[in-house]
Amino acid sequence: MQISTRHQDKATIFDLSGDIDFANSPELRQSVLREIRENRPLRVVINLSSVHYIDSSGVASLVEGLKASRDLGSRFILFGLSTAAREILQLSRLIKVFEVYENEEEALAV
Amino acid sequence: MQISTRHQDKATIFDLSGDIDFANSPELRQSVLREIRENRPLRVVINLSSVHYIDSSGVASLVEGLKASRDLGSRFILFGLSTAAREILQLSRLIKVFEVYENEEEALAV
Amino acid sequence: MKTFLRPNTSNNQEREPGQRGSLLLVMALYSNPKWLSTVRAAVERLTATLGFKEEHCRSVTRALDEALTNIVRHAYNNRHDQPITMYFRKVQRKQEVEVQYGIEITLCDRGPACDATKWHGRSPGEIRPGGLGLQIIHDAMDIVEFSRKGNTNRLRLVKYLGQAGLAP
Amino acid sequence: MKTFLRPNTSNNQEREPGQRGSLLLVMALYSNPKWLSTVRAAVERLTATLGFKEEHCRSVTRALDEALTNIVRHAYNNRHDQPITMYFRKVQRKQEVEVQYGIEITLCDRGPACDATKWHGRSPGEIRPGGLGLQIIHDAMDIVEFSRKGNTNRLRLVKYLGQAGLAP
Ligand SMILES: Nc1ncnc2c1ncn2[C@@H]1O[C@H](COP(=O)(O)OP(=O)(O)O)[C@@H](O)[C@H]1O
Ligand SMILES: Nc1ncnc2c1ncn2[C@@H]1O[C@H](COP(=O)(O)OP(=O)(O)O)[C@@H](O)[C@H]1O
Repeated sequence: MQISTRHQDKATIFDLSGDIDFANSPELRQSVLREIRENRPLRVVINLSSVHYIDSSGVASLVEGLKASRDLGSRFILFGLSTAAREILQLSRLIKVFEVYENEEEALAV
Repeated sequence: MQISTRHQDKATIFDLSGDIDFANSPELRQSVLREIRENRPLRVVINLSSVHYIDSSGVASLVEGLKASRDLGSRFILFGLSTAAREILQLSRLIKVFEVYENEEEALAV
Repeated sequence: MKTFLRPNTSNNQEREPGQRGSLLLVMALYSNPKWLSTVRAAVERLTATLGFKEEHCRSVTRALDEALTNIVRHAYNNRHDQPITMYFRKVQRKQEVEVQYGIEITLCDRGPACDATKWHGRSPGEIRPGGLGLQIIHDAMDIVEFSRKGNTNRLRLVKYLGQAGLAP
Repeated sequence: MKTFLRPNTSNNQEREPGQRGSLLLVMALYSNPKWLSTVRAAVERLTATLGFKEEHCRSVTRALDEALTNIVRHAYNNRHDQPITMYFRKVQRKQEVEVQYGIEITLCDRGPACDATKWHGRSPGEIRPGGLGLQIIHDAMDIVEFSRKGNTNRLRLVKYLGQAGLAP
């Protein structure tokens, strides 16, 4: 997995690529939490369009990001979910807990 | 690998998909040779755009198709090569032996 | 000295239906999460080759990934140098008149003995990190069975194909 | 009775550079070409994880696929029920001052003894089906070494990374 970060207005966009699994989810968790706590963006946007697979530890990292965002009054938004990513969020019944959009425009517009 | 066949004017188009390896190249060889010998199309067109990988036995099947076509005065044309397919034809120095085109329009037009 | 578990040395049950099933593949590796993606790639292809539909190739792959992660985290306490062996078998069962084929994956580790009846994940919908792995495994597989034999923990995962038979 | 070769039971050379290399993965399967795609999927991921660039992930995968196909065809004469075991190791060599890392893949089969010095492929550019496998293997790998020990044929394939080091 590769992580790179962009800032746009008051949003921070994380562009992720590759699979997210237990080999790299701790790194994802750390960079998302650090960004939220240090920069307090109004929205945190996770671009998953180049992510094929997410395991439960990746989902857990996203849940932690969501909670940290809520604590600071930021929004936490996902977009570009692959079939596999959608499936794991669905079967964990977390898909409705996150704000999920199709693409970057929607994620930044709404 | 899946094989399906279309006829268009005097051409037979083989739409292949999946990997071509020693598990299925004998089947490819057989259907190509049968078509050439039974229907004597003016051109035999192999659509490789959904083929990721070809091994040496797959290349051997294509060489047999080429030879059978030449014997009957037909043309034998490939299009839609993946990087992996291009690499094996290049390193076997066979890329120039085949007629290779980018896409179906070119393969049928020229 | 680190030791890989040995693949089964006997596969002579191939032609006895209802028996242990025929061995297709053994994979042995160490408990470093770095290798998870290699195992996923292999099992996603293997299940496709056996004729599972894409959705089930993905869910079986996910179950195996989660089961391996649990071994790394819980059986080996995040040590990365401990042995894990996986046995992939083709199995079958009689469902009324028809024979259903399936895949059996047995994961073996040398972690401490533990009481699997006490393992429990989260309740669905609960918003907390963690506790999702077991749910994913049970959701994907028809059989999930833990046992201990000697100093080896075995997790047996089985998924049968639906109506359509397994590709021969 | 069919027998799988046993994965190495010792991996205690992990920390001795220049030695045999540290074992990463063992895969054992039968000589049915149906399983080739599963092995390709695994090794393509494994090489990527080790830090090989895409082009070399593809060429090492291709070499392994061709070497397995040769075992099925030539060592086992197209029998589909014979054992093949693959050992994947991380190896290193000293090149002047820098240490180069690489992958070593050892393929083991129980086919009859044969004289590998007599194996030969086609000359490049020759238009005939067949004879391409060995060329592909030699083209992709830095070391290709055949040996026989007891009743086992071993083909050792090694590919080193270029300048950039292997991902840790
Ligand atoms: N292979 C295992 N060995 C030991 N304990 C396990 C194993 N798998 C699961 N468990 C136990 O079951 C619990 C629930 O597992 P899981 O649903 O995967 O969630 P998580 O791993 O995030 O806690 C774990 O916290 C652990 O106590
Ligand atoms: N593993 C092997 N065991 C026995 N003979 C082999 C093996 N690999 C290659 N050979 C011999 O080398 C020859 C050339 O192999 P190759 O270049 O792969 O082309 P092909 O397999 O199409 O003949 C084979 O025909 C065979 O005689």
